[in-house]
Amino acid sequence: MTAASALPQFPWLTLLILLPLGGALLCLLHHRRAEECRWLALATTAATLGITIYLFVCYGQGDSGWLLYEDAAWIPRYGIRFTLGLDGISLLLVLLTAFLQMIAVLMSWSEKQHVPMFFSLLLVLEATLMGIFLALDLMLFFLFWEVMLLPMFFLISIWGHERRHYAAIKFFLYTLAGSMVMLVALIVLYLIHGEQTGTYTFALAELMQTDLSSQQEMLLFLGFLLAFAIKIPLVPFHTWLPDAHTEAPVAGTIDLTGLLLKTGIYGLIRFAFPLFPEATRSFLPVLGIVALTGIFHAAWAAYRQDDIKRLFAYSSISHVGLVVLGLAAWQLTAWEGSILLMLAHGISTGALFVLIALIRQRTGTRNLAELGGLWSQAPQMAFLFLFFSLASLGLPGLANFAGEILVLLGTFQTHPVWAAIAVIGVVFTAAYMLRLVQGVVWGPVKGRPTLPDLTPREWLILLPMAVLVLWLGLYPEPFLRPLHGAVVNIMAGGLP
Amino acid sequence: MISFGHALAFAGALFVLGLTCVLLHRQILMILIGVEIMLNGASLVFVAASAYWQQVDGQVFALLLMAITAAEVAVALAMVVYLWRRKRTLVADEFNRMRG
Amino acid sequence: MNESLLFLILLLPLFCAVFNMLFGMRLPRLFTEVMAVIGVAGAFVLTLLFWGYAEGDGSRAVLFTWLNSGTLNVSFALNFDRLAAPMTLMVTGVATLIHLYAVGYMREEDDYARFFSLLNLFVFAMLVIVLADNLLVLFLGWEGVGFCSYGLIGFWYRKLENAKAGTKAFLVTRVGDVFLGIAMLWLFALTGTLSISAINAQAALISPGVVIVLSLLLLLGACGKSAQLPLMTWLADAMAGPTPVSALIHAATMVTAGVYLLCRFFPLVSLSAVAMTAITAIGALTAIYAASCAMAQRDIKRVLAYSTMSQVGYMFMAVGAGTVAGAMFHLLTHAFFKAVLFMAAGCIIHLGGGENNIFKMGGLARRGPAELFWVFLAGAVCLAGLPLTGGFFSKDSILLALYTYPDPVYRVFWLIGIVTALLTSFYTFRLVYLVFAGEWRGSGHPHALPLLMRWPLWPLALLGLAGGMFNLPAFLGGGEALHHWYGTMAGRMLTASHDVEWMLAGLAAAIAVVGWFAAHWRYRTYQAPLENALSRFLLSGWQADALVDRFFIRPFNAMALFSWIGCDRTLFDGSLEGLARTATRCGALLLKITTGRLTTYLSAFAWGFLILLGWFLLKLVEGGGH
Amino acid sequence: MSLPDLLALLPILILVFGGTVILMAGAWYREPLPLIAGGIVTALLGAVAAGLVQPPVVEIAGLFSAGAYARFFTILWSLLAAAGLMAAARYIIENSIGAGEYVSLVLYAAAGMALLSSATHLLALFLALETFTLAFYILIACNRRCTLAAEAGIKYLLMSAVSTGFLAFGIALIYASSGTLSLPEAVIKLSAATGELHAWGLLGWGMVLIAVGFKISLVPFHLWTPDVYQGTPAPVGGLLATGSKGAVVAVLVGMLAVSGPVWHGLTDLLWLLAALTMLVGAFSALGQKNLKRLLAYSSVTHMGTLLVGLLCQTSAGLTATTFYLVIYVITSLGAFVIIASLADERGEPMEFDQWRGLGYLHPVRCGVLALLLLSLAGLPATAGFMAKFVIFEAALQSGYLGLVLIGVLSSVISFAFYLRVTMLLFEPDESVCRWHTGTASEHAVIAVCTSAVLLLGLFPGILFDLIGRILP
Repeated sequence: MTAASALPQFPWLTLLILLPLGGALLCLLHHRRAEECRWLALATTAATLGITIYLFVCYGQGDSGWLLYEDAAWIPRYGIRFTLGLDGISLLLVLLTAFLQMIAVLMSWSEKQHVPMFFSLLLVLEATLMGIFLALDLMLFFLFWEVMLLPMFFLISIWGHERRHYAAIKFFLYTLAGSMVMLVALIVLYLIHGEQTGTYTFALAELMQTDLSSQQEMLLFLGFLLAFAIKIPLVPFHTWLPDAHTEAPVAGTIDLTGLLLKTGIYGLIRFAFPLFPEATRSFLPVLGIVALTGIFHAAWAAYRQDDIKRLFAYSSISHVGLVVLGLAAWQLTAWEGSILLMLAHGISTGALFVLIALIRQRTGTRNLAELGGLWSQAPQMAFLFLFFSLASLGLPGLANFAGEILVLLGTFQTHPVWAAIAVIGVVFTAAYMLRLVQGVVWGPVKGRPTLPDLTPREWLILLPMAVLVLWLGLYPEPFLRPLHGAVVNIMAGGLP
Repeated sequence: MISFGHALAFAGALFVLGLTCVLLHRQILMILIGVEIMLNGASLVFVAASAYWQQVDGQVFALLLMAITAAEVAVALAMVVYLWRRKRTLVADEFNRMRG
Repeated sequence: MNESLLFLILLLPLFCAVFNMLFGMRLPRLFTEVMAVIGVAGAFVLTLLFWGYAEGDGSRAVLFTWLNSGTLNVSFALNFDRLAAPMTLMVTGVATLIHLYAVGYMREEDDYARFFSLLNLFVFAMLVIVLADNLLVLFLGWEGVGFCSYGLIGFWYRKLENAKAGTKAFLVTRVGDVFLGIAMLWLFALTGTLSISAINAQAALISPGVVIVLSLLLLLGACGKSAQLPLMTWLADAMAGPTPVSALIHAATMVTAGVYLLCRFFPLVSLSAVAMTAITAIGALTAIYAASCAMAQRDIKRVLAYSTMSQVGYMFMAVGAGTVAGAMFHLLTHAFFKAVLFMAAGCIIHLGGGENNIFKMGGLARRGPAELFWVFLAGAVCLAGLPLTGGFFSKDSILLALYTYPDPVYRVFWLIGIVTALLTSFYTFRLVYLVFAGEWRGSGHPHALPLLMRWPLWPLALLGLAGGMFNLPAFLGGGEALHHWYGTMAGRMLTASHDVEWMLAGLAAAIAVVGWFAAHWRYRTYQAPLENALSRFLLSGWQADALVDRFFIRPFNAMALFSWIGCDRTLFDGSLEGLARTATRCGALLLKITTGRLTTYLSAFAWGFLILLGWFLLKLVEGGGH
Repeated sequence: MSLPDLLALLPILILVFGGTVILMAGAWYREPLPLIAGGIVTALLGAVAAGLVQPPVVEIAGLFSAGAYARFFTILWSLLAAAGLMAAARYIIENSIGAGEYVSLVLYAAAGMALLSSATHLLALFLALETFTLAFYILIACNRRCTLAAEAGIKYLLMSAVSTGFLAFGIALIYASSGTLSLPEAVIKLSAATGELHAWGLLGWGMVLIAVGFKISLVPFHLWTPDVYQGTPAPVGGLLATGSKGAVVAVLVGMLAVSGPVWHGLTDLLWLLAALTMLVGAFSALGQKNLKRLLAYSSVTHMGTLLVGLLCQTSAGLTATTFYLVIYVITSLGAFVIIASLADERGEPMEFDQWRGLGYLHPVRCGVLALLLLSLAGLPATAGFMAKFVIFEAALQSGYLGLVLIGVLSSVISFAFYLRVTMLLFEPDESVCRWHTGTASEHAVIAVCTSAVLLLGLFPGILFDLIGRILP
């Protein structure tokens, strides 16, 4: 594993983590002046986005190997090092994080309750997410993995809606239980590696060299998989997601769908698969079938939802099921499709949640029965709602379709039956999305005849997302290029 | 000469007696007396052991044990007086305002 | 002009659609309407200009790479060849006339920007299907068309039934798209490419069994879009949309996309006899089914919708009988006279003040403008297939193809074709008599017809009547121009002895006349709609909707409820909350031990001592053991 | 007691004589502040002495060791005493408790703890243990106005009297079976001896274990903990929760460090105790409605985890236990001092509905309390996680997978009830009333504790090297 470049270059990655943390600290210090906190948070997220775009522009050529690599000793006694690495996959996810975080800040502009604390928590969340997508030392990854839960927990429990306490505690404990099991598996792996090679370290590269008996490897793999399965979420472990979604404030929901689900999948790609190659190979069929049931189960459950936020929670589970199906197919196109779909889903569902929040602010309700006739009340908002619903429906030419078709084409090469069944899933997705659109946009006007349409600030939020959805749908090439090198390496079991 | 086993058995019996006295009685004073008996049992074992091993450590320990027991009793009785003045009762179970 | 300008045909309607969508409401109404018409007329003119490029094996134009991952490398590519050119011409031509008509029809509508942008977007999507070079771009057009029809059917969204009809259309076509999607995935897995010409070239290499399944998948995909059995329930309800929409989408263009798809993949499909018979069977069954339903309809647009379904069934039979030229010939002529019929129906509804029920019309020949009657009659005559009309020649060539097909079973399909022709002419003239003959049975007084709603009908009516010239059969001295135009892609050459051809032509003509007389005998004097079980059965389209509801929608609802309440709420959540409850309950149990009384604490001490003694004795025994 | 011995005992002598001087001064000079200040200075002086003075001789009269290990803990306990006094300053003044007695008792307790940590002889162990227990008897019930304190006092007194009985009898049996009172030899003899004497020795160690079990509140003997913590005033509670438990664990770690893995006979009993303690502590804390009782049960769980560390008997295990101990001491002290700083004439905020929504009136302290509680639970980036990780790593190394899984379960449950408290703090509630703003000294102690928790959470290397050096 060669360091990207000999001369110590500017520590971009550490900056990516420390900048939001610094912003969070400043927000806390300015707790007197709420207005200032807003601008401070916006400035921090904008700066972070700027950096990620710069990294994307000058490192996005898809050459394999670490695009950026930073390493420093942290706790030498236990071989824990502060190592950060950026490759194609994490570059895209970091970009998505920075973008969605800025949207989250913009969306919480009108937040009145304890503003400094809110924005500092958001920025801490951004820092931890960056940490997860960049960490290469397993202990550093675990640290960011658990600390990520805290800001989200507070966001849900303090600024959430009616059943926020239940949802917050359920979210935290469910994910924590999984990650604790992962911690035990992590330590056992660390000890086995230490006994075999004498060097006790948590570095991903070394730990991949430990040769484990098949039974050991499967157990450890299941330990890791449990934590990631709860986070993704795969079907039996997904019941925390709808509650967390419906009760979280809009900024929290955007982060939850757009980013926290992706950390689970990223964990699978970066840590679970490379560390336990044989166990992964033998487990792929199970993963595929679980993903398939996830797609259908979530789509069917979504069809019966009345609360539109809960409906989108189930829709996220269904989309993520398709992503995991792509991974389970273990095929180059399917993998690149999965990662592209992750990106597309993050943006399209994020935009839809923004719109739901706007609708809730104006009509005061999220219940499908009380909504209707939005097109005549607020045509611009209705148009965008239709646009993003079509995107998440998988209409060709929009973001999700590009990802989905790549996943399906790739999966068909190795598992034709899975791909065929997944295509049938598309009909159910269409079923609940159209029911939603019909309930919200079309139909006779319920409630006030006209609603205040989108304000310039809201346009500033939604327009870039619409442009991105179109760009990803029609010309995803610049986003696929960084993936070519990274995906080939991971699937070959090595490390870039 | 009393064999070491007999001394131990006797001290053990003394200890168990003290323990039962502690467990059965309601009054704080009786519990304290029970504790004293247990401590005496312990010092008896010390003396017997020091005789058996022909060392003076056991006896030193027994003496210090008496000193410690005295100190403890002093503080305990002070506490008993303090409690009597406050609650006019010495039944141990009266003091159950903190529970759960 | 080089090939890449071909994209202009596509981009012009797209640009106008986006322009209307964004600035439609802010600009004066005329500007939007003009932009809309220019968008489509421009495409029409460009197609004419580029006609030369279609000769030979056509010309390909590539814009930029769309998806490039691993072995997959798909780009936005167009293929303007001999099959695509006439189709593009028809689509853009008919669309231009319908746009003009729509300007007049949607005079009072205030939400016109959305209408015209969606209409333009539809034409763009249809052109993408027609001109697509690879399956992915075709799929883009395919779903785009589905969305536009969803948007346009549910255009008057304030009435929830319209929105529901739109959703139903989108969902049923989506079911069809699933089959097309699976076929696409399979083809890519087999041939490693998505380009249609490459697939057709490698078609021979694919094993016969796979070819059959692939063709059936393509057939089901086509059925979804062309409203053939078993995915036909959405077309009747699609009439909820404005009439120009019905005219353009559900008569001329979208419903024929399925036929076009099969013609595009004809080299692949024609390899398997089983698939060909299946296509013919589906076409025949749908034709007879739709014709029978059309006889009992009361709404003028539903009659025409079922008639479209039946005529598209004919086109499927043509493809099944191996003659692409025959199918395309009927497709083109049908597009003209069905568009005329729909537009005329629009005028009739307009005159009747929005009344659709043909039993509440009548006597329009005298009440309305005379030319409306003649135009409608022209369309009706073509539809019924009276001799020398465009419809007659195109339908006759299909019947000839069925008759002369080597496989004996095609005679059965031929017979069904003849019976359907009879029913067709009957319901067509039933329509004519009920609407135009007798006295005005409706309420309200006739509105004046704006010029734009009358003028565009004539060109199409004439084209419908003179449609036969495109592909005049040999025995009448015709040059079969269309067949030669398609060349290799035209499919089987219909060779039959002259007397067989004369016999068939005579039979067809006789049937058309018989159908006319039957309608004349039945509807000369106004007869109230007969209310018996058969008519109700036919009216509801053989209870198709009820069947779909009982076998698909109700089980799906139950399944959805089970997966939400059953699995999520009780199973997963239940087990979690059960776990939490047991934890708190045994926590409370433990708290009962700390009773606050000192004696219990001391007894706990004693229990600890007992455990130690017990363990100690165990150790002693164990110690003594070894 | 030659001069070198005295020099070796210098820090403890400073504490004891300082305490006595302040006690005497207290009789004439009633003004509390100077006395408390004197007490703090003495404690700090003791810590400095322990730190700087290099004792010429390592062993003091065979009773105590003055090695690096003992000096480390002497520094820790004297700093703890200083912090305890700073935290108790306002409490003493407002409740008019005899400043002289309070300060001297705290200093004696500190001296007792330091002696216990450095004890290498059973007699020294017994004496040191008794000194600070006696000091705590009085400290717990020193506030005459508070009835709960008296109840807590009597409960603690009687329970520890019984445990002293067990301890004495245990040591007697050990002496009887091994003939020696020196700690390392007694332990080695335990594993070496066979036959009947071995049996008595085993029973002796078992009874010592019971006494230790009482002191660090292992499960069957933990029932006193919630009542005593609830009853005692927060400053004393801080000392009791950290000091008395810490010293006992320190002596066990010191003993094991010298003698090496020796507890073969007792391991399965210890395994049962550790598992039971962790689980019962966690489950009973779930249903709690009072913060101090919750802290008591959580300290029971932490002692269970410490026992897991002790059970490993490897150098990694001992380092882990020491690290965990230091972190636990700092975090618990911080938590109790925060409660003390909020106390006012209405007493201390204990019930959950007194805490609801307090985060908005006292944002900084409640934020810090939330951080400390989450560190107790084991949230990464705080020292608590590193401590738990190190213990789990040591336990897994010596193969106690079962215990680690129970540890994981108990830490998940502990997250549950800690989260409920943190959520409570920041739940908007109108009816909440403002508590005391706290004095500068309390804020200082809180600041030190929090920064230590965060610093050791992010850079635990510092403490690891220190422990590496002091453990033989």
